[in-house]
Amino acid sequence: MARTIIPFGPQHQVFPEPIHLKLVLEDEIVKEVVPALGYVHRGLEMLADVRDFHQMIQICERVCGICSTIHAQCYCQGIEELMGIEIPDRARFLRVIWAEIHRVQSHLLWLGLFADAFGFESLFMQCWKIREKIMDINEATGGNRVNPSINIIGGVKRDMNPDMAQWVLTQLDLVEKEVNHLEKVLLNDYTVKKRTVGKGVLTREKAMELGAVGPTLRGSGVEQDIRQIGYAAYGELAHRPVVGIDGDAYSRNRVRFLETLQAIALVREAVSKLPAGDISVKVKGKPEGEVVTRVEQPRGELMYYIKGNGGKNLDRLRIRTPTFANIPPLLSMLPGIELADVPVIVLSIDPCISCTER
Amino acid sequence: MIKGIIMVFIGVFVAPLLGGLIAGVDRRLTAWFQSRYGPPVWQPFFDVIKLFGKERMVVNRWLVFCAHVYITAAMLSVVLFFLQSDLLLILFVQAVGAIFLVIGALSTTSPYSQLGANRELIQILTYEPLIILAFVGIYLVTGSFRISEILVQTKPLLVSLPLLYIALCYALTIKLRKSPFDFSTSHHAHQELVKGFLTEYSGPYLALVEIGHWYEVVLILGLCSLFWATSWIGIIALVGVTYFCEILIDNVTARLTWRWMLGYVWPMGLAMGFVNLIWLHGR
Amino acid sequence: MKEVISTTKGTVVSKTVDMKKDGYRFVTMSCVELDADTVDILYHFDRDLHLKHLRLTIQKKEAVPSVSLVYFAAFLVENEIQDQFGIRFDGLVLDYERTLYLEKEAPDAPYCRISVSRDVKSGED
Amino acid sequence: MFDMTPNILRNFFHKSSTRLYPKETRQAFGNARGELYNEIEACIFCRTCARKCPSQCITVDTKEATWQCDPFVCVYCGVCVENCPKKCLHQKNDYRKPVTDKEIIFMKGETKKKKCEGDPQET
Repeated sequence: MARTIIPFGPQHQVFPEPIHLKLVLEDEIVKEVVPALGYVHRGLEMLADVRDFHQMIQICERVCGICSTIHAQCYCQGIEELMGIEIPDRARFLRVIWAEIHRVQSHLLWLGLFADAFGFESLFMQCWKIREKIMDINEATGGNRVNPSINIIGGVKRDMNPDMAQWVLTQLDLVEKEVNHLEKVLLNDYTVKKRTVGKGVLTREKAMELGAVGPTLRGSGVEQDIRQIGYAAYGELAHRPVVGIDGDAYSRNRVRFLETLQAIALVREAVSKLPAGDISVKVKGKPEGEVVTRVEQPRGELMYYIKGNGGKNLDRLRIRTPTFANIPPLLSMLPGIELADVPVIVLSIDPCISCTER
Repeated sequence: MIKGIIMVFIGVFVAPLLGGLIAGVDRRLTAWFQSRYGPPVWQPFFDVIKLFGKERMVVNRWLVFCAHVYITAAMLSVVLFFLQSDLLLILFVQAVGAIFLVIGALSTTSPYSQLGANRELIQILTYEPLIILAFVGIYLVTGSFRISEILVQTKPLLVSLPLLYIALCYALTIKLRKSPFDFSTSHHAHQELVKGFLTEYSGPYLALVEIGHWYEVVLILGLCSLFWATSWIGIIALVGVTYFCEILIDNVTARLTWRWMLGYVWPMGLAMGFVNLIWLHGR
Repeated sequence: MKEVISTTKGTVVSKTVDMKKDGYRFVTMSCVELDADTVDILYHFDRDLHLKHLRLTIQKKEAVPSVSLVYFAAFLVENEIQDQFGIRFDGLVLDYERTLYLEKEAPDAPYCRISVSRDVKSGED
Repeated sequence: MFDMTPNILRNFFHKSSTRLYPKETRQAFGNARGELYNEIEACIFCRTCARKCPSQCITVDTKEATWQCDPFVCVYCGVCVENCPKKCLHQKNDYRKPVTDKEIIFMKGETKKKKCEGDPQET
């Protein structure tokens, strides 16, 4: 067939969020890709001008619906650094617990969406069914399903009593059992492998050069994870980044699957090491100065640049989300592949478009 | 004569009802496999009724014509089947309908529709030889292409044509648009081509295509039933088990590509068919 | 923020090339409005979890040399700054002409507190 | 090839994971932050909730002694509840029922200048 231009998106069933890719095809082979953004731009960074810096926590949470707690955690961490606040140990561990619960949730969501991208409907439903348990944990511990809103400047809002922690662990055991049932399907199934192995290869060098982050980078064999810095309580917990080798969609899938299990293990460890004490400190004063702070989101490195001027509003809040960094690598992966593989490869970077555009 | 009229009646009116019911049961079973409740069994009928109520919007007149040819051909093939006519005739009438559906999709300028139509053509090219092969097998056993001759057999065909039956199941999977062969269009949200070659069919015309599909499902399941046509229990058991397996396969496989289908279904289907035929011949 | 290196318009590209040679990964750029006329552009780089920043202070009207030829990944964020702050980048590998997020009829610099107004006489802004 | 089979067969022979929602509901968690309501008798209309709210869904008129909240703007973060000096704002454990029309929760209390024990009016 001759040259065709396929408008892929902004409303396409495979995309959870609107992004437009103009695909130039020849015989179902992609020759060129031009992305277009701007369908869900909300100007959240600009809200820092009109809302005070405490209210921004809830707004930062809403940058992304899936990794909400981690956004708020990053923001609070930045403000605390600016104001020189040392948060209590218990709060640091609690932040890790909620962040890792969120990672499990986000990765399960992604595994489902990924399965959906290659038309594996029952696997998609299965992943989301398991995820529902995590949402229940969120609701029971944090108060809401998606945006638990537990981070505040100076610590966390809610405590986790031993009974609750035990309940969380038993729920996570169930989740782990079910996730383990999926291992064979996600990593071994003939049809899944057929659709993912060797698709959208991103070499190690290319990944570094194009600034890939998170599982996309680790899938290409680079051992980099912001958690290694040891922010919050990660310095006191045993973990090593999960690394893939081949840099294809299968490898990224494997990294995310293993990270799900790793996150469950991290929650267990954090609960067992949970120190006693306060969960927050009193905050006085206003932030002044500038700071760059980073955390590891399920999708990769999340960076906040915060500039305060000593008033109650911030001067500038800049959010660099992981998907923003992963779009250039995506563009390099697409040319030369079949149309049928486009959804799989686009999904393999775990695109979060409302994150990207903020 | 009266029997003939009854058969035509069954073919025209009962077959689509049966097809819709099968679609409803299919959805329900799929939902159970996925740990959901699923829609009511009557949902496919509600869907079609709703489609008939929609505005008539078409990009060109060809589409309207093609949708009508498709449903007529599908209906005719089912009627011929119930009249116990010639298998080859049924197949070619059905193929005309399928081809017209693709022509309709090709007549539009939508890239999704075009690509879907190309893929559908490849699918037709893949399953038609398998069905013909199955008919050849039937002919070798019974000595006729006429269904009335097949029905007088005393021994189920399945005993002598087991491998050809599996080959026919490949064709059934493709025709039912089930995973792993649901790439030209599918019932679930379609991840590559939106609605594939059905993209430009809309409203009442999509409803016609949907009803045509029900006819085709009945036809193909009818062909399957010929393999154990000696008793009613055999027919029901064979068709039931086959359809159940289809749903199961739909739920345990990902969607694959048309390149894979050409490289897998043809060799496998043809090899199984030929082995079966050689075995028949050597007996 | 430690390790901030100041640069000028003339040296920003060469310093970025140095960063690339040293094996740094491009993280992103941030644009910060200082007052009605000047903005800060910060370039963030990372190597082995260690951040390094370049700071470029410029007038809003000035065009900034693009680093997207050095780091392809910079094209997205440079287009974003073009959209949000109305600053022009010279030599972008893929220039959306301020339509990455915005429509043609949108205001010039929605993220500036004091928007740059369009100069009618010269036709272009 | 068919590695998913055990999983879906397990699903097939077990109870559905979904619920027929309006007919069947799950019991709310004790800690959940659901519907917001105000004990208007105790409210002093100090406007703390309105100021602290990140989504600015609460409007308070001190003079008229009215408190209103747009539940479709509210994000159920619970900041107002934590900051209420009189502890008269509460959140129930379950969510608001779905509705077809937008509505605003409007409450009118008594101005606190005159001390009286008249019944609060709710509309």
